[in-house]
Amino acid sequence: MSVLRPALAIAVKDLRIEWRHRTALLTATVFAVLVLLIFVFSRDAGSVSLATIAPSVLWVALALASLVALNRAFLLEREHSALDGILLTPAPRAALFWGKWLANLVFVLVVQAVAFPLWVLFFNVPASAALVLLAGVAVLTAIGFTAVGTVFSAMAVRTRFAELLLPVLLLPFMIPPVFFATQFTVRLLSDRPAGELWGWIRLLLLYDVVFLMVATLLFPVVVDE
Amino acid sequence: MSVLRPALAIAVKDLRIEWRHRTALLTATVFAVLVLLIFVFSRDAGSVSLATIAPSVLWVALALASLVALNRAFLLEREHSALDGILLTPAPRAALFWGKWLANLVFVLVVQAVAFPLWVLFFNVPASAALVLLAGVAVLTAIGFTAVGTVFSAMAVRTRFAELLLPVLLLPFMIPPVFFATQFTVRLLSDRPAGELWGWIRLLLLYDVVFLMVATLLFPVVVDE
Amino acid sequence: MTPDVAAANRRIRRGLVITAIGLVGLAALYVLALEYTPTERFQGLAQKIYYVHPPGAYAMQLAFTVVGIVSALYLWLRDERLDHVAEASAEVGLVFAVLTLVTGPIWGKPVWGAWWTWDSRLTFTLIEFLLFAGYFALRSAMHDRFDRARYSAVVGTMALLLVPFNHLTVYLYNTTHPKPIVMQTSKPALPDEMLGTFLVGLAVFTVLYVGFVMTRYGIGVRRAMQEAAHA
Amino acid sequence: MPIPEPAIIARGVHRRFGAVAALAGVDFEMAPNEVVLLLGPNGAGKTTLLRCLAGLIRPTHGSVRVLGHDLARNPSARGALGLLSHHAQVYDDLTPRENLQFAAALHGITAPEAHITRALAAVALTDRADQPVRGFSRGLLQRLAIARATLHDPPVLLLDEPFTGLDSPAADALRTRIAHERAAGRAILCVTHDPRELWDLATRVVVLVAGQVRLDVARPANLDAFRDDYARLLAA
Amino acid sequence: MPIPEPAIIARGVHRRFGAVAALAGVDFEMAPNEVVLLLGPNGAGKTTLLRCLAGLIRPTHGSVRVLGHDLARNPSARGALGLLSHHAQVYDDLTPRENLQFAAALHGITAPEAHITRALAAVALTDRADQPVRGFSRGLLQRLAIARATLHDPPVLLLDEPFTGLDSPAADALRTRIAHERAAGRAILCVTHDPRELWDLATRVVVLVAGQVRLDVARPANLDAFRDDYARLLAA
Ligand code: HEM
Ligand SMILES: Nc1ncnc2c1ncn2[C@@H]1O[C@H](COP(=O)(O)OP(=O)(O)OP(=O)(O)O)[C@@H](O)[C@H]1O
Ligand SMILES: Nc1ncnc2c1ncn2[C@@H]1O[C@H](COP(=O)(O)OP(=O)(O)OP(=O)(O)O)[C@@H](O)[C@H]1O
Ligand SMILES: [Mg+2]
Ligand SMILES: [Mg+2]
Repeated sequence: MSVLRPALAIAVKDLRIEWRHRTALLTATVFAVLVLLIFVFSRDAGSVSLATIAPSVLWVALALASLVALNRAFLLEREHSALDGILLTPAPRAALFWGKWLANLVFVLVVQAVAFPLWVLFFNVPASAALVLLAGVAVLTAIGFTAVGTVFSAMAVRTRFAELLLPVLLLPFMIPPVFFATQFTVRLLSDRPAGELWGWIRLLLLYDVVFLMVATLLFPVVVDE
Repeated sequence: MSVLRPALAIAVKDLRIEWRHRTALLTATVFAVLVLLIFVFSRDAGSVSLATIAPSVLWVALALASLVALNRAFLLEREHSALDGILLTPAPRAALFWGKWLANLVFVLVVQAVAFPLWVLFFNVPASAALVLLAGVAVLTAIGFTAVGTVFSAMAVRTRFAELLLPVLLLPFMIPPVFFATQFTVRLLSDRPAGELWGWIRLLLLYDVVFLMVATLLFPVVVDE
Repeated sequence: MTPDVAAANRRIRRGLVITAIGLVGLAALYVLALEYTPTERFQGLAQKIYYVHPPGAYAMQLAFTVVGIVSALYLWLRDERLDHVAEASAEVGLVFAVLTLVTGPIWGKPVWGAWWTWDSRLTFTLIEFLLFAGYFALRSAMHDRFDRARYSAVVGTMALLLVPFNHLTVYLYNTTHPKPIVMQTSKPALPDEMLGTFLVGLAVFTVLYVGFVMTRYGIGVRRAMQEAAHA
Repeated sequence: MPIPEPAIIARGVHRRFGAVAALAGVDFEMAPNEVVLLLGPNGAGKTTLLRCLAGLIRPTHGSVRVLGHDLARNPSARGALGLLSHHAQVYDDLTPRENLQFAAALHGITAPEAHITRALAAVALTDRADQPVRGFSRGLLQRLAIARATLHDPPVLLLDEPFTGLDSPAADALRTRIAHERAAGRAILCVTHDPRELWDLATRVVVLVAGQVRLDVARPANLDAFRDDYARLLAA
Repeated sequence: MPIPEPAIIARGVHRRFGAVAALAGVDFEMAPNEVVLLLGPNGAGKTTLLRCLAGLIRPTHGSVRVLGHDLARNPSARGALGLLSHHAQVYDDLTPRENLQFAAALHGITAPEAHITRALAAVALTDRADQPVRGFSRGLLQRLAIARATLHDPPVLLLDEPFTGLDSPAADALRTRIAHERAAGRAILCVTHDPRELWDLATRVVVLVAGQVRLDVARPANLDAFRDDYARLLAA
């Protein structure tokens, strides 16, 4: 049986459910914004200027928000053990991964699409062409996060601690991309030569490629017994 | 029927379930540490010194960890709708609140007890008597967080995606105490006169008193339909 | 007692023997370090930690690498023994990680005047440590033996692949930590006695690692056997 | 028929969920020592009625009383009632014994141990009493739910499809149990889709259709005759 | 009795959960156009056996085949099987129609609409077809589960207590459905605690006790006689 059709069916199903009451979407976005805010407030205005923490805040906020978003992915497969329903069909396991991953990616991108401009606003980042590049980097991180996250959330959901376990498993995997992205951002905002920037993008790309491949390979092991 | 006995029964039950496999506790603490880490890596070592972000990081990390901790509180009432089982007994609603709150407080305090020393270690905070004061402040914040959080997690659990909804409800309420605590910390570490510190503690106390009262009053409304 | 359980017990005993040898070696190492190795000029006695601390770090690396490889193999061969090895090695690795993370700061305080620096190797250990803390959280959360084996194998494999990225991260994140001396291509800058003692340290910790893992492996197998026999 | 000192009263009970009117004016009374079979098609409102009576949800209009109390407003009187619902209301991570100990504490049962041991024996869970509930089979879970719901010997029992998933020995045990409760003058309201399960013990039969009581009669003598009438009633 | 081209084969199937041996050496075969009643006390391993056959869990030892395939290893053959489990396997936030559309897509059913409409009508859910499943009553959910499990008309059907929560019209409809499937030469394995539910349609009765097959006979003529034997078997 082809992979594409069931994969799309799964992604569409996820997004449709999400769209129906947007709980998770709303939550993840508000969450991102609140994290931005909590930083603004929890910093010592005297000694720390907004500009200096802006990059960190952006990436921590986006990382944590993606965490929230990914939690959702397999929770909705849990009620009435709907996942069994999928596993009982001839749809290939790869389709399940690609479908879930696609839905997660879209989801995280939407959250980013809201959070990113707000970050620009709150931290009055000079609006410039550079921001487009930054948005591109955000997409790269999202791809990596969701690839790993899709595998882990499929595991975590089988336990009673899904919402606790997922962050703990996923965060260590988020550190490298977050670091690369921050370094990139810092250099971008203090407009360094393109050469310096490119290096960090390459690292992000490498990360994405590696973990997309690994995730695709390992996912079937997780869902099939 | 007395409040104390059922309240204790509920708290003991919660803690016993947690203790059975310490997964939740373990993950919550690891989560706190990982949040500390992701900050360190998302900062630009060049422009931002660790000392400057140390206070913010501490309180954001503790806030997020409490969030995770609170999530589990009512999740375990959901499977087999055990909450109905409690509501069907003559145990007063207040007992349910106090029991849940107590369990949550203990849980959060344990997490803090691990995360706090690590923060001192990682951020090279000069070990001094001041730290005892800081620990005291941490307890104050925990009291406030858990009071509000207990009410909200009771609400959230009635919805799908409780684990996603809770953060959105709770984070706004976390901003004031986090703000007070950070301001306190900053002044404490740059050892300002006690007078300046005391003001922030008073605010925290005020917050705790107000929200403990409000929570106790509103909780029955939440659980009873 | 089923033959398997007997075999497991035998393995445990063998593991304990090797561990004992390792411990003797450790004692010897310290005699060597304190008696026959010159005290480092600037650091004084603090530098003696040098003979447990880097080896500890090395043993941790070894342990977690083994977990990764064994996990990958499990996914391929689906042999339950591999899962027991992974579990054992991960647990032992955590112990050595703690050793490094404890001795490191103890050393750091006198040498750098700070308990902790965000030096690459320190941080790397810390991340690995947390990664495997998560690995154990997952293990403890799984109820079905087979699911547990499969899931932890997946995490173990992915952790192995994360290692290079973590290395990149922590190294790019500017380092204040002394560059490795022993690993340098040029002739080691250490006096030969120090180097000698250092290498003995590595050997001793390798033996300890093997001993621990064997013992823990035996225990794990026996537990599984008894669980099976129970029903 | 006017009933002396009713155990349950429902007057003009309406309950809607969004667009759906689950209950559309239910009037219903029952006395102690009655065993009422509550029948009705899927979605008729049986479970909703039970949840209203138990005070877990409030009627949109109308009033409910259990032994004279509105349990939604007056929690302290809830000890008078036991509800066996579609859900087991237990914790997967605790053992049956621990679950019952917890329930006992909330019900303020003093010296519960002997009591609990008896309750576990009554549902033949003694040998599983100290294994965590997680992974229990459906029937084992249902047995635990029965023990949990009846632990405090309430004078009023609401049973929602209590025979679900029970094997025949367990089902027989439950019937005997209900016979005793009835003899002890308890009021028992039992939802079922198969009247055969409890026909001989029932004193009355009530049929709920589309949120309204369509039939409320003393238990007919002839089961088969009744089943034909019932089928015709639903067909209409 | 040797059976031509069996639909299901289980050979020496063991399955253990931690300390519990749910299945302890099950040998079982069934041919197409058989309707087998699978009986057994709570915790006997019936659900576990069905899940093993469906390839949702793997036996600790032993092998299972459905139409010659081990479904755990060979997902592409899973279309041959329909499993109605204790859980509905649907999404609360979708309507019944959407749930079936999703299932149809995964089964690769082409032009599913007419098919789905028929499936919904078969379980009398047409009027609820476009309301979200959240808040469905137990019986309504069970009907949807039936439609979901049989949507792709699999040649092999595993039904785990399929009559749970169904009102009498729905139960009759299910029986008629099973009669048709049987006529169409499908293999049907049905777990139940009340043999009356499907006695007339059954061709064989298998009793599982403590994870082993204790009885495997052609369906006896006399139900009551059998129930006595069965009771005696369990008592032993
Ligand atoms: C966890 C906190 C750690 C602290 C506080 C720490 C501290 C130190 C100190 C003070 C030295 C002596 C440097 C000198 O010779 O002046 C040292 C050496 C060394 N450390 Fe660490 N360390 C830590 C973790 C690690 C880790 C995780 C590794 C390995 C992955 C490591 C590997 C080494 C090695 C190989 C040496 C010897 C090479 C040299 O002398 O430069 N350390 N460490
Ligand atoms: N929480 C809810 N949200 C929305 N609708 C609900 C909810 N609970 C019940 N309903 C609707 O109310 C009606 C009655 O439901 P109820 O569960 O009382 O039926 P029932 O008689 O118990 O049916 P069954 O025999 O299938 O258990 C149904 O149409 C159901 O869909
Ligand atoms: N996931 C699991 N974890 C632990 N034990 C399990 C699990 N699933 C089943 N068991 C155990 O295996 C045995 C068989 O369970 P199963 O559900 O197959 O019984 P069953 O015959 O379906 O019972 P019922 O008639 O009550 O549905 C039971 O003792 C049960 O506790
Ligand atoms: Mg119902
Ligand atoms: Mg079953």
